[in-house]
Amino acid sequence: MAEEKYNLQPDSFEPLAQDQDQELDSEKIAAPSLTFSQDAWRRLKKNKGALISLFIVLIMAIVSFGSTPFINHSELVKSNPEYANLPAKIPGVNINGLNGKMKVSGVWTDVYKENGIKDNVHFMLGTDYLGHSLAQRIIYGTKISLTVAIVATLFDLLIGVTYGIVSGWKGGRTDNVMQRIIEIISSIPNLIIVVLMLIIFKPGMTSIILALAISEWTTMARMIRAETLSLKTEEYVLAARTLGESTTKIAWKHLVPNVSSIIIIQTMYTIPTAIFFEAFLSFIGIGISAPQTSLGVLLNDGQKNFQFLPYQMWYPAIVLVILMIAFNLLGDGLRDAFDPRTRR
Amino acid sequence: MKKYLLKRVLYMALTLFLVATITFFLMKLMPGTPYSNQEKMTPQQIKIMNQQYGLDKPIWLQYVIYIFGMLHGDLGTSFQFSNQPVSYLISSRIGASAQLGVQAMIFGVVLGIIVGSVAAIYRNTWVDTTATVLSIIGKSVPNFVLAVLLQYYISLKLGWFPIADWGGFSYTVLPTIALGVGPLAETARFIRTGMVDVLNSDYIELARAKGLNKFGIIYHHALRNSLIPLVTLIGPYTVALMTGSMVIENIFSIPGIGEQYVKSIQTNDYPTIMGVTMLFCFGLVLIILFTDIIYGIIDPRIRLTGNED
Amino acid sequence: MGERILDVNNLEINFHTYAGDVKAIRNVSFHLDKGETLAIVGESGSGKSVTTKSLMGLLANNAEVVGGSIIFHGEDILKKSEKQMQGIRGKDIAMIFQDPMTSLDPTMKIGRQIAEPLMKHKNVEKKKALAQALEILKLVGIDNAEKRINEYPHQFSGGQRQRIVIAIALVCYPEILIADEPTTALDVTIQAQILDLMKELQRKIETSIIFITHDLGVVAGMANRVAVMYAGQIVEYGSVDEIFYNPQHPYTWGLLNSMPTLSSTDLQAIPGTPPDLLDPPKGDPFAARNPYAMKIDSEEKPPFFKVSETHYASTWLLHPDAPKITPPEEIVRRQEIFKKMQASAN
Amino acid sequence: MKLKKFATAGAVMAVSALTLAACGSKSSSNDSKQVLNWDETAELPSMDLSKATDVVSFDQLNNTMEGLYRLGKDSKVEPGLAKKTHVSDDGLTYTFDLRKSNWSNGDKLTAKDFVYSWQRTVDPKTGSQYAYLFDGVKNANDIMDGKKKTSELGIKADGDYKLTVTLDKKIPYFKLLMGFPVFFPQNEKVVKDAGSKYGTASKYMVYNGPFKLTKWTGSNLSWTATKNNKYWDKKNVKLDAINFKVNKSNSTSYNLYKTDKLDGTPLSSEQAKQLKNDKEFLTRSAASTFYFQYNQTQKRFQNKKIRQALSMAINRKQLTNKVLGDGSTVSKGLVSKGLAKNDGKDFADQAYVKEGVEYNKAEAKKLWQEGLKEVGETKMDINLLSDDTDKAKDSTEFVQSQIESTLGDSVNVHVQNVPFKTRLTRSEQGDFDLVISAWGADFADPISFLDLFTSDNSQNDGEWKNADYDKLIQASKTTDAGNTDKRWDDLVQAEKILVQEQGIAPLYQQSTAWMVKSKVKGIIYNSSGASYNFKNTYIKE
Repeated sequence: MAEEKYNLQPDSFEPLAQDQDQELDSEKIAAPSLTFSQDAWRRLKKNKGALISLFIVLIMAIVSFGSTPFINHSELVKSNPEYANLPAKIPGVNINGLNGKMKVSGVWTDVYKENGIKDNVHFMLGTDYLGHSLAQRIIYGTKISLTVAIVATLFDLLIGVTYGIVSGWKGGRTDNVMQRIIEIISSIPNLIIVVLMLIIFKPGMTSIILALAISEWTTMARMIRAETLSLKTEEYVLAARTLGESTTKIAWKHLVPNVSSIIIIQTMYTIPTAIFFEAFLSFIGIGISAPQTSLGVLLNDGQKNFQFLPYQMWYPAIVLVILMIAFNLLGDGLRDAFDPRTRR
Repeated sequence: MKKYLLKRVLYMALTLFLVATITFFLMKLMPGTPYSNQEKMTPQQIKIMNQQYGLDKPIWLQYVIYIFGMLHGDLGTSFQFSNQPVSYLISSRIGASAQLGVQAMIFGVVLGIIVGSVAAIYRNTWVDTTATVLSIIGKSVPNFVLAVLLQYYISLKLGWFPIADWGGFSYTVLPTIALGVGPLAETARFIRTGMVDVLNSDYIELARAKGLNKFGIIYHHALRNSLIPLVTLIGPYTVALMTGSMVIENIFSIPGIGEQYVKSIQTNDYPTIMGVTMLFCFGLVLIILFTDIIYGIIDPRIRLTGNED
Repeated sequence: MGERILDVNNLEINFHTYAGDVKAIRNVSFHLDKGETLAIVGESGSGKSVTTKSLMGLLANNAEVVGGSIIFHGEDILKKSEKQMQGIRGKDIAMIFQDPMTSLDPTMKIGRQIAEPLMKHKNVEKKKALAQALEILKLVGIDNAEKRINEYPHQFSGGQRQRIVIAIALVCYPEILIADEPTTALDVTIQAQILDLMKELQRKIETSIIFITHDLGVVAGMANRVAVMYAGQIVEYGSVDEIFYNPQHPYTWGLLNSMPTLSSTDLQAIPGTPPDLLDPPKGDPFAARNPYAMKIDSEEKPPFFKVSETHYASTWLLHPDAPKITPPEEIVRRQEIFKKMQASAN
Repeated sequence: MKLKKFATAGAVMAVSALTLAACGSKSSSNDSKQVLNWDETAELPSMDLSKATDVVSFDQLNNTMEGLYRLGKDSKVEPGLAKKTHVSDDGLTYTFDLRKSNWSNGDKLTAKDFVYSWQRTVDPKTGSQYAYLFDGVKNANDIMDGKKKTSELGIKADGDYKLTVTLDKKIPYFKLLMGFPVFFPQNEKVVKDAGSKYGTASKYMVYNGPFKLTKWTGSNLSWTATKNNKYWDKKNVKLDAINFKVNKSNSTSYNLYKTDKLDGTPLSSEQAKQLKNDKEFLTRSAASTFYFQYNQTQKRFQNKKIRQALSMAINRKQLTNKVLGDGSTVSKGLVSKGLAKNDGKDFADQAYVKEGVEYNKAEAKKLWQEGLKEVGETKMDINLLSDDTDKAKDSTEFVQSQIESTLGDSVNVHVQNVPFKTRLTRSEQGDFDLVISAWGADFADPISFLDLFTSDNSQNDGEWKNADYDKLIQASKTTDAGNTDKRWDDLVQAEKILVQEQGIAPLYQQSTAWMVKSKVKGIIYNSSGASYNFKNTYIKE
């Protein structure tokens, strides 16, 4: 190799000072150490889509549940048929479609004027067939949809997680029998379980929640079981067992925290499924009953009049789709955050 | 293999038997008789009718008769359609549903594979983002909303396809799309994730090291490996299609099973509800068995237990 | 040795990451002669695999070759298109991967996997390719090859799978075989078998081997020459004897020190961790871990100092002005052996 | 008939289109094929006239079969197979001279076909749910009860073309009944050959009416009625074919209508509201009334003031105009308007009791509070039972809203929308507080409605009991049966009592809104019984 010009100083070949040496030698770890959930949160924060989704879900939840004192039973049953089927009219906005005008047989017509409605009456998203404010209905419907989905999912969790942990933990014969039971249950289309239950019970929120919970828990149970099986052989669990901790305590202290990521992710995917299912049930006519409403009911009402009152379907559809997308993205984000391997 | 099959078929039979039993007794709990005008009929008429429908017998005997009848393919007589055996109602309508289901499945899966693969191959580019967003939207729009939109915009406004009714391929296009978009979105997401994993695997690296071109790698190695797990989704898809058919057939006036099921729910036609329930269950159980076998055949790593050859 | 078939000059490779450019390979040069085995040794992350992947044109998407050339048969591989590279990969330059458990396509019969390069490069039809695959399968020592050629990877043990991977690499009789830690994932007993197999095959099909390992112990029996890599750079290279018995670079000392030998009982690890290549130190990258570090080490990158015709090392310790230091005990012992060897050779 | 599907139950008559029909139709037919594309909202479940129970079946039977008479415009009796009718002085024996005619398979249609058909229907083994209409025909009830043989039914064939019917008691509306499909003839040979398959598909059927069915497989969603060339009056049948299509979604059928795939489609409430100014829009008012039944086995509903308050709380006008919007009108009473007239006076007008059906918020509140005190309650939870159709859901939602907002916090209404048959079963079992029931007349006589609320009638689900009412109904059937005016008065008085006492609370008379292409002329439409008659329908571009 060619000797190049180097800036050699007389003291260049002095040994490095010990402290300097020490400093160079020390391992530099840039990031502070994080717990598992902190780490997941950090990763989630990097995923913009998921973060926005989380934000949207929170906003929707806050708005819809926060509306409870304002949109109560007596508000819901109030009908104003004289205000029926008005399009959106937002004060100060003069865009066709949002200013009280609607296309009636191809011509933009001021529906408010036509129906002789006073100028100071505004409905942000228009009204439905009984003159309810559609905005109010959508907010309330979102609340009901979310309630149905969340409560159903919680039941789902309760059954699924318990079943999965018991099955995986006990193993052997118990596991075998429990797995066969799951196999049989999941061979019955869940729709059929739901429909049969709704035929028998009075239609309404409780029945839908129960029906959903009963038909949806098997996936959760399966995943939890698989995870429990692998956790069971982990050293810290073995250690806890040898130390003579009770099974319930082990399950609570070691298993549940470790399956929590699966639970959270699965929850994020179950909620939209439940919302969807509720919408579907409303379509075939066994959904939520009046005066309550849900996104599904609104959509179903809306689609019947799509030719004439397209906004009655579009608005709830947009809300539903945004909610679904948010939950899906959030679910994806959480999955990636909890399990960085899947992130590409 | 034989032993495995036998075991599976036994479980299948057990499942169906349980479902039949549960459904039967649930239906017996329900109010209502086959006669909508019962109040106007004389006791004698009702007695004779009950005899004809076998409703005069004790419930356990009715149950036994039902189960045995079912073994012979006899699902009883519809309450809603006088003198029509449920099996006939089902057989006369299953064709349309099956065709629609198969078409939607093919449409969804094939297109889903293409979209998913493209997204995986061009991952983290705009192609991938677009595909991902589209498939999430596809998953998020209820199929009945989609059906209404398609019917209104594609058929009524553009006149490209018939609005409703059944007969000829053109009638199936929109219902197929409406039904197939769910599976499409699901497949695309599934394939993308799977393919990304596969593309990052060592054996793809080895394939590249062999000097294979991109097409050869995707076709011979990546696709095959990411497709195999897709088989497990066929079961859930079947369920989704069954569910979907109920609303889609309704909107497009298609004489199918799903439409029949909704109708029988609305008219308390219990024999038909039971019949279709059993059919759905049977279909699903069969599909699950079928996919398990297929899975064993196409994935060399899985060998069905008891395989001697 | 024979003619020179590969010449790597001043190779520089960066990885673009969200945090910035990782300078994975910095100014790496080496060459390969026909029939010889060159071992590249270094810790994980030192850039061995990246170097070899650049030879194959298999760098990841976010990698960029910023400088240098790889001359193969008088042409610069780096300038070749993907299409041209496909013609070279597997045919002229083949590669054996680290983990035989995951390198084989689980859903394809192994016969087909072996035959694939033949069909691709030699336009051999499937039947004939499979026949040749069978031959090579026998060659790598798979028993009952006729039957097993139709089996799937999961039906083979780890050692057998690595034999199959080797078969795939050799089926086109490549000029260069790159073996990327081919024995790391295997049991020690199997390791020896595989190494023997490689030596034997090298003799049979006259291929050159670039042998990548972090395990100096493996190198002794395999390689003709050794290059030691550290932090994306080659810090010392020379013949096997020179590296083993007359090492000059403190890092090589460290490596040798941490290797079990018959005579030494206590193994010494090299303290510290390699530097962050996002922002490599200005001077000698090893300085931070070097007990013999001098002031200049933190300021200037050392040039290669020639030890012999074939032996170079990049450390300021070899500078004439550098103070004389005493290497670790083990190294002194080795250097004494080296002196004896040289004496007897003369 | 119990109203199964709000949309399809009959109606009085098409306002615009059909006036031309009966008269000058000859000039109309042009060269193009006369094909009508018509929407049905439900499958055709049976073509066995002994077993049919629903409007779709009756409509199809009415157009493919024919009895002694045919019901024309305004339920006027038009000639059918009876060429001449002779009624005995006591009104208990009818002798019909039949015209020569054939079945669609070429068989001769004789008086025996009537005998066979009637006997088959009343035979308890057949399980006819409409056999009760034979009540009054000699021995019919005993035969249905299994006490007498079918051959003892009061119908005899005298040769091929003479038919004698004997009655147990006078039936003032007997001729109207003969226009209802249950009384049509059946071809014994065909019935026996087909066995249990009779009436389950077009291939197992023969017809003697203006049209014959093809392409009906028993469960499909489209079928065709083609002109029957063996029909005796075929020269007056203009249409070559009617294509029926079942569409369960109103928006689908409207889309089809817009693209000319359908010539007529029923509309949902919302569609009707939007299209009410369209020139092809029309409403068809049915002889069917929707009303509250109070469960009067419960003490609280035995209180008249409670019942009145609930009834007065409902703004029926808003319900019909703004909520239903399909042309339905506020009921004047139980018997629908336009069903029956005497001396040019409509029954509904004569029996009108204003306070029984009016909306009076203040009075409702007052009565409610008084009623609450009387029954000793402070707050009521009321389950409102109804069907699960769209219109029923809209109505119940509105009714709930009206009751709660008018009567205030002291009432809570819970809506229960259930399938039709479930609603019937629960009504029958008394498993309800308040139910919205509907009844459509089987034939154009007030008794078809008023019969329901006698104390022992099984349709009287609320179990309202009133001795005077029972007496008046009884008188109309017995002592006053022969005296048209007296009978009329009895019935008017009965209804007044019913509404005054709020045995039930009539809500509205149902209408169906339709879009029918203006080129379609001459559809005959009746508010009761089998409503559609396409015999004289034609297309004029």
